[in-house]
Amino acid sequence: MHNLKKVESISAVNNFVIKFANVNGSGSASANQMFAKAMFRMGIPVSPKNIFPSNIQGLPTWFEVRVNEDGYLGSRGGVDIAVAMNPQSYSKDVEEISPGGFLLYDSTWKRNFNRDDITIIEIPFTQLCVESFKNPKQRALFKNIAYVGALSALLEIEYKVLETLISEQFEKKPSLIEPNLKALNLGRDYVLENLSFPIGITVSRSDKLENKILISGNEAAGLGAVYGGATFCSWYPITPSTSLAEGFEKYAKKYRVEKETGKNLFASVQAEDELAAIGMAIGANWNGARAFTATSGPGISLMSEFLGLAYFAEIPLVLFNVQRGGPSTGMPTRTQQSDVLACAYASHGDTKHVLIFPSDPKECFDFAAKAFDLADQLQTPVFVVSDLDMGMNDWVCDKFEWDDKYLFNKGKVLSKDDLDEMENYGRYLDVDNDGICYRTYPGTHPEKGAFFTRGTSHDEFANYTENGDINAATLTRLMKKFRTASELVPEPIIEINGKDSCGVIFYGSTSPAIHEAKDLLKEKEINVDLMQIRSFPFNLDVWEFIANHDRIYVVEQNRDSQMRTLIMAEGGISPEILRPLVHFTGDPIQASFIVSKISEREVNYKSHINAKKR
Amino acid sequence: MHNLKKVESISAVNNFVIKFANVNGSGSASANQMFAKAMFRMGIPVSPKNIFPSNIQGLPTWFEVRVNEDGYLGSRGGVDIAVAMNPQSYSKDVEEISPGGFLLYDSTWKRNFNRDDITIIEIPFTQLCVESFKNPKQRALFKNIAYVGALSALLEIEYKVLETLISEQFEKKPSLIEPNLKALNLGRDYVLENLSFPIGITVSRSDKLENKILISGNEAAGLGAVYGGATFCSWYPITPSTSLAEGFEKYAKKYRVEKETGKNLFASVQAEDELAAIGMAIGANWNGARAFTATSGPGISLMSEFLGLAYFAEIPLVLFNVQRGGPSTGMPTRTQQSDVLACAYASHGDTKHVLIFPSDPKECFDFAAKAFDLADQLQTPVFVVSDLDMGMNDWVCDKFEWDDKYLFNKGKVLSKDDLDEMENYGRYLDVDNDGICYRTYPGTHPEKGAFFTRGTSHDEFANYTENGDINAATLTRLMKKFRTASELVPEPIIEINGKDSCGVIFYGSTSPAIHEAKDLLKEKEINVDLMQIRSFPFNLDVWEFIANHDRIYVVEQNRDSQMRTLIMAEGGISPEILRPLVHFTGDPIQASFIVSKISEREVNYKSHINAKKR
Amino acid sequence: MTFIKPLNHHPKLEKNNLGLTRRDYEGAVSSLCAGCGHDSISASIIESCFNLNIESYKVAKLSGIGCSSKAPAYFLNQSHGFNSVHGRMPSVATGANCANRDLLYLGVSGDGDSASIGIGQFIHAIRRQVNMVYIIENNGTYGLTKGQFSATNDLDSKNKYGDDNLFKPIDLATMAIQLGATYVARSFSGDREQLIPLIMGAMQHKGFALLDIISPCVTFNNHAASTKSYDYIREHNEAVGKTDFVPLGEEIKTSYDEGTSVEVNLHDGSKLSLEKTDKNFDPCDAGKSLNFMREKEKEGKVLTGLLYADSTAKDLIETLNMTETPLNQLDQDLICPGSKILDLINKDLS
Amino acid sequence: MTFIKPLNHHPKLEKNNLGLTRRDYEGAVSSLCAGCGHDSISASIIESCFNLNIESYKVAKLSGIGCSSKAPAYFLNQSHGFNSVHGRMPSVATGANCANRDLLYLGVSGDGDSASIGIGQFIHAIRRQVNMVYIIENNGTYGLTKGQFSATNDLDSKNKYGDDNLFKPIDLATMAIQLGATYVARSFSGDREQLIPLIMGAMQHKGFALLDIISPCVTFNNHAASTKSYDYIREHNEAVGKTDFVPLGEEIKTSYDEGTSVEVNLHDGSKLSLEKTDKNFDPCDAGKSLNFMREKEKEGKVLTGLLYADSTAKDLIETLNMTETPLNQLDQDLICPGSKILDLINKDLS
Ligand SMILES: Cc1ncc(C[n+]2csc(CCOP(=O)(O)OP(=O)(O)O)c2C)c(N)n1
Ligand SMILES: Cc1ncc(C[n+]2csc(CCOP(=O)(O)OP(=O)(O)O)c2C)c(N)n1
Ligand code: SF4
Ligand code: SF4
Ligand SMILES: [Mg+2]
Ligand SMILES: [Mg+2]
Repeated sequence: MHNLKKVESISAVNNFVIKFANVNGSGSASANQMFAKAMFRMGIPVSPKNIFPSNIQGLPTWFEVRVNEDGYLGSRGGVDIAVAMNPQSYSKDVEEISPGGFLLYDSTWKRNFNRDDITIIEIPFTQLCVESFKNPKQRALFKNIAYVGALSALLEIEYKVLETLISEQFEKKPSLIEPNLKALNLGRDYVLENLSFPIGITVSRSDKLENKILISGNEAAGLGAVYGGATFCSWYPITPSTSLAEGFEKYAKKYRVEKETGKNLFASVQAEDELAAIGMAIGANWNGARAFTATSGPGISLMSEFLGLAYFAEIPLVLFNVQRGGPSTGMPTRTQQSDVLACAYASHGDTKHVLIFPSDPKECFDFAAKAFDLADQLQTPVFVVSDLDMGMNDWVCDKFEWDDKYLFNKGKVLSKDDLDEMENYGRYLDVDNDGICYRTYPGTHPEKGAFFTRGTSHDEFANYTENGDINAATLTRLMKKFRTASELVPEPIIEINGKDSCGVIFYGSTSPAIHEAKDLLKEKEINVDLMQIRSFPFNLDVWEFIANHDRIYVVEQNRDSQMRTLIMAEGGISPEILRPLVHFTGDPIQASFIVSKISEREVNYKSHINAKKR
Repeated sequence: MHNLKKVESISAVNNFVIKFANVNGSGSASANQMFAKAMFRMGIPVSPKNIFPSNIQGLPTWFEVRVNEDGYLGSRGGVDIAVAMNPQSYSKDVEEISPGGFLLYDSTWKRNFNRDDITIIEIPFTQLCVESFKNPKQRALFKNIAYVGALSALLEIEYKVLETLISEQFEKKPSLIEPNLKALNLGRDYVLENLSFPIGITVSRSDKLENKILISGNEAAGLGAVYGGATFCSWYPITPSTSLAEGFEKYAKKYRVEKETGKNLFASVQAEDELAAIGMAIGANWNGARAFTATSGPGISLMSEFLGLAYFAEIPLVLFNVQRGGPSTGMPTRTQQSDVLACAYASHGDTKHVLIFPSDPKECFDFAAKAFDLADQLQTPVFVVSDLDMGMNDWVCDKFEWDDKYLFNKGKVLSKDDLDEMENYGRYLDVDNDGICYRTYPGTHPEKGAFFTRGTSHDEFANYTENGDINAATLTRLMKKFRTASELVPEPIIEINGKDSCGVIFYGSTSPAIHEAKDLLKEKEINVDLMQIRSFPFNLDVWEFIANHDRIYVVEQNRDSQMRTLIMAEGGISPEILRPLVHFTGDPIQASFIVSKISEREVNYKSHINAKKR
Repeated sequence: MTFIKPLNHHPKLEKNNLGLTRRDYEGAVSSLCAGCGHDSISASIIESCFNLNIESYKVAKLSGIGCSSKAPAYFLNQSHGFNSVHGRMPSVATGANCANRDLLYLGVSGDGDSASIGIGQFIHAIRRQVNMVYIIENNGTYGLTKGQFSATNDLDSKNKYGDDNLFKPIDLATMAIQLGATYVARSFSGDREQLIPLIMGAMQHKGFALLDIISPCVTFNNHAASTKSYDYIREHNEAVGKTDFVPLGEEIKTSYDEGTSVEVNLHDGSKLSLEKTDKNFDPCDAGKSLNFMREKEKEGKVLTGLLYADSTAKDLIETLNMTETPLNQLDQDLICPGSKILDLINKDLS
Repeated sequence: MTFIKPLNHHPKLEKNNLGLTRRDYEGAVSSLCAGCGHDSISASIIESCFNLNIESYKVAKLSGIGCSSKAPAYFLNQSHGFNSVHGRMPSVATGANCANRDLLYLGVSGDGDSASIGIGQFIHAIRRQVNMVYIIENNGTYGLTKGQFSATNDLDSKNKYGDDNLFKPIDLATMAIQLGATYVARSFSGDREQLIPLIMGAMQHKGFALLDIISPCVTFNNHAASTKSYDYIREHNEAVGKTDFVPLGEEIKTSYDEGTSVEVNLHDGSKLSLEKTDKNFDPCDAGKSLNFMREKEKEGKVLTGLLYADSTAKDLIETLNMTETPLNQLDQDLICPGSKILDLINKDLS
């Protein structure tokens, strides 16, 4: 802290963005996570985001943490503190720091950064570690813990919290606790002994996180699948969905093993590709197990043919699509919401699929479990559509809840007894006039209820037919089923904030940015009404909200305004009402972006209206 | 002709529907085709349609021929004459005959059909053939020629025409001419000797077919690909697109073999599946050959991933989608237009593809050739979207034309000399500000112009990047390219028929039914303006037509009004203006269906307007 | 023209141990071409199920797309069937198998379905050792799409229109042995005496059982220049020996010459007994078996019979250490950990 | 930590017959992990091209998706490259090959890319005998997605986290020989002396040449319980012999003991000469070769070297009877039949 400053240093409590710049594969992840978790443990809302390359080792990678007492946890933009541990990316990292901000770097190799408007904090981490550790691996690794230690002094992070985190982390390898603490203190003590502290940015214990947890959407969804009764998972590795299948496996291995025998009450198969992954899930669902697959963009494309089969043969299926940057292989480690149309209309021919859109890990958990009920009830594929930002980053969200009285809804499945009482079973008879027919599982009844499932046109008894009218009737019934679906899927969350407000439609991981934007807009005297869409098909509430607004911004993280297209196509909504507001760089959308776009257009709108009045 | 008739027999010249009911695999196809071709040779507009099962042998199959002096050649509905050769389907076949119509059947086994409102014509075909031919195969086969002979007498088909057709058909196996003629006369003479003839329905030489040909859309498209300079075809068998690839091969084998060496100036590879088929076509196009693949619904789904690659890496590609009944395996031998959305938005992420829609075999030929220019100019996949009805049935259309001065447009490709003159080549630099950049083929220049093609995000020099702004710029440029495309694709054909008329939008094989419907509606004093859409993206004429109408019926052969969705999504068109008019049984749409739907709604509309006025 | 040999004088209404007649194992009326090999295979499947006293409703029939893949509609009416998409039956079967370990899985596919579009799934189902009977009705052609060459068609064999096949065939039986399939046989649709015991053996086998059955397509691939025609196979067929199925408890009746007889134990205690025609052949030694097949191929023979069997291998269910109860029958309280555990998890996450 | 052996004392700036140095064959700076086997393979490719005096711009580099599939960016900067989609490089290469027969096609793939999602395309590219070099950088794992087992991973080998691999490996070299690939070798990224002549031989071979190269993943599959680690391969590697590449015109210098030496002729007249370590082995006899591989596998050895070669086979271009001029260079008047012929066609159709 020995620079002359032209600009005043930023001063803030529990409100800043810190960005760790590391080398991929250098073991920084757990130190960075410890920092984020420490904020959480101190009761301060925090949102860590991993900005990583599609690479395993050696390239720049960043961990950006926003700390915000008010609970605004979308990406904010700007960097108040940079912890620059990667000389490769120094120039970019240092440039990003806001005037008045702070730079912490490994001064074992001193540098001149040509910024006199920031505070540069020099700590010779490598040198410290070389002096303190013998093992070369540890020397490299513990630099990371050391900077967390340094930050604990600079920002006044409670030491106890970090200590506990370390002992929890190494509960099963207690021999590692001591060296980690040593590394922590190495950085901490260096600050305490050599630098002035705290800096202008500090943290202070808060109480904003009661009943909150910190978890990634993928892990939450994996756990939700366990709770929802999924017994079979088939998947193929692909970023950013891999950790969802792994999450399922992790919890299943823990809570789904028969105590007496050590045998598994589930199966998880890494398939040879996405076509096989969905095929297996379809086969298992057909046979009456709750089964799912998880994938990302390219997987959706490859699964298209099978999705049409499941739609037309009416086989339940749960599919998690954790979206990444498209098109094609695109940006595998960046976030987008650009598979909405690909999912909604997946497959050739007239097809429409049920989509549900969680907006945080809590909803990932809830919707994952719910998806299995929906799929069984509707006998059709149900997509849980999330994205990389919410899927792979830890988010603060409400604690998970489970009602032990709740019974799975397996939908219309006939038992042996049911069949015994029936005269005339037809797999595709619309007995209840809701478009949903009665299934039987293979092996149910020695004489009754068997049928032949097929993707070719079929009559009400599942027999092959080339009769056009019968086939048209089937297709029409499927539309009816889709209407039934609109009554079962999660309704939107609507927030009305005033008269004559403009509407804002959003979904998924855009949620935190929107809620912050709403408050910021209010400060500018722009009131917005919010509707968080949580499903397709849209239910009545959606249409009502739209009908009640003369202008609605549809905020999406894709280029082509895909949700807007869906709304227009399905609802016959006038396009002038629905105004696209899109962001598609692959970085999470920010409140400031939304605010600038909406306020600009609202100002135009109002001057236009006023001009009219005059 | 020995029935007492309650209803008067139909009486018509050159205006009827005749339906041949046969057994699949029994060799009736060539006899039936001969009948249709005879009409054509007599100068009478004719439209034969094969209604065949997804089966090889033994099931009922039909050949429906509409003969219409006025040139209305869409499916009409109703049967005036049934040639019932398949006892399996007697009941359905006989039921279909319009009152006053005629039934011709094989009276070797006599039947009572319980219809006294039609004329039943009995000819013991089997018996006649058994008596006249020894070889059991011939006995079965020649029944078919015999009924054509019978019809020649009953309907007054010129004998000479049939004779010529037979000698043309067996030009290369002249020994077969005589037995075929014998079979023809067998049926003919039986009528001449035993029955009263002609019946009320007859044909008479006309002059309506000058400059016309009779060909299927698939064969036309295969030929178009040859003319368009395609040198590589990779495909996987699937009904109804198989005959397109086979058509290409047939003509290529004929006109694309080096005389001196006997070597092929083309290659056609039957791939192991659709993913490989499109992959090969992409590889060949990347390497500078004009290459295509042909497929149908399930193939489109399977090709989705690769389509995204071609879109994003900007590789030309021509893809023929001959649509069949969906979803899933659906109705492989029936027609629909239900892959419009699947093609337009194929693949995950933000993607949009160029589609062109031929409406008859002439356009199949023209558009096939044009597609290669478009793909090369735009460096993107171009879909030629036709369907089973137009693809597999012979249609009357204008003769093909070719301008020998016309030069292929290979788009922006740099030669060695071009590169030598350049300072700074970047594969994705938008030099001309039209969204289209300059390609180089591998092997062009020893030092310059090489680049790395990839489906991951890339900068203007084709280098991998994870910079979100750069990637967003690429995606935005692709939108610009799509706008450029809208100026290059075939414009719509617009026909304005009066003031205050309602609009009708249609495309593809719906064309004949629409033109007939238009005239029929006119008789009801309903004027309609027509717009035949021939491409996506839509060009200005499309928007202008829409803007000039307050109500437009969008006539489609799918359930979900897919073209309407596209129009709304892309143009921001108010949904009330665009009124879905859909037909999706898998049978070709009929003028009468369109007339009834439009007139009903127009009557409502007008009474509504009048009510307002009053 | 029929190629279905009359069954060995069984009166049509004979009953099996379940009191069922052969009719009870039939399916819908076939819509395949008269004389199609696939129909004969269906008849042999029916016979095998009858003989094994199988309860139809405990069988799941799965297939892809093609004439062959239609066949499951023509037998076992009381079984659930699943006619999936082209080439993807193996994955559907794998998932179904995991969901309910108690059914018998009978997959039917064609050479187009399995050797081209589906070969990846075919290979990986073998690798995973899915417990199923996998029947390939191999006619060297794409029947349903009208006679294109398939990847099992022999080099230089011709199609109906006289064109040469330009590529070497893929031998799925060889591939299966190579990949570790634990029951591999080749047979001929027209040889029901050989085929039925092989099907029965496959049904009693635990693990992946492949039956590559040459099944002539009378419409598109039964001409003189085809190597998958009835005539060609009849002439070039060379059986590894005579196979008998010996039900559980029964003794092998015939005593063969020393060295010429092998017994293959099946999962339920029944056996296949094979009287070998060649001492060098050993269906329990994959290497030898592959060599023998290669030799016979060179001689221009189509080797049929049980080519390889290993009754000791683990199937997928075992490999995945799955519970005895079929997954689709697990009660909610066994598979939903409940609120108490969720509280613990919440604690871990805060 | 580097596993790249120093090249035999070549001064860095030595020039080849084209006047090019090794630097001229380099690519972008690798972003793979330090020590990754894939980088060594890139170095060997560079060396091979340098040795063969290859003009980079006449090479097309193709790949799928994975760490291995990124590798083509790290050599031959003057070559066009195509990083396609996961597992589908073979089809892209097939099409590219048909469009321009004059380039050298170099496909690079991973074991995930080729043995799982891409195995169908892999098989059919072999079956069609596409004239290309197909390199599998085989590390038994999915590097880019962080260490899942691939289908070439050995049974009971463990991943980084200690989990057992439950399934048997697919041996792509065996499969390729079985399917009729005409040049099949296995090697090890760390053994450049063996690898370089094998790559050179593959480049001069006409037809499908497979190089299955064990290429350890230092990050995810280089631990003690892995059978694809540097240590394991070093210990279990057994070469079929020493291979030398003998350029056109040069004579084979070393004279080996009788019966231990084989020469393999390459398309352009150059040769591979192999000093065999075992008399039973014969790289020109597929059957023997397969047996030998099977034997060594049983002994727990990883057999490396040239496993099979046949320089007489037709490649796809020949099979399809294609003209000598690359299709992408045919003039319009050769490929567009023109209006006169169209008139004839119109006549036929009316
Ligand atoms: C994805 C897809 N591609 C192509 C087809 C068309 N198709 C139907 S059956 C078939 C081939 C069947 O051949 P095979 O499996 O050998 O069965 P066979 O009819 O000879 O018994 C094909 C290509 C399809 N249904 N789906
Ligand atoms: C269709 C599709 N599925 C999944 C992925 C994710 N993915 C990227 S690389 C890879 C595996 C790579 O493994 P391998 O081919 O062995 O290459 P390595 O990284 O080990 O060299 C996978 C599954 C993808 N890119 N595309
Ligand atoms: S076409 Fe061939 S495979 Fe299909 S049913 Fe007929 S004979 Fe059998
Ligand atoms: S993860 Fe493995 S395969 Fe990928 S670059 Fe690193 S060492 Fe190589
Ligand atoms: Mg077949
Ligand atoms: Mg790998």
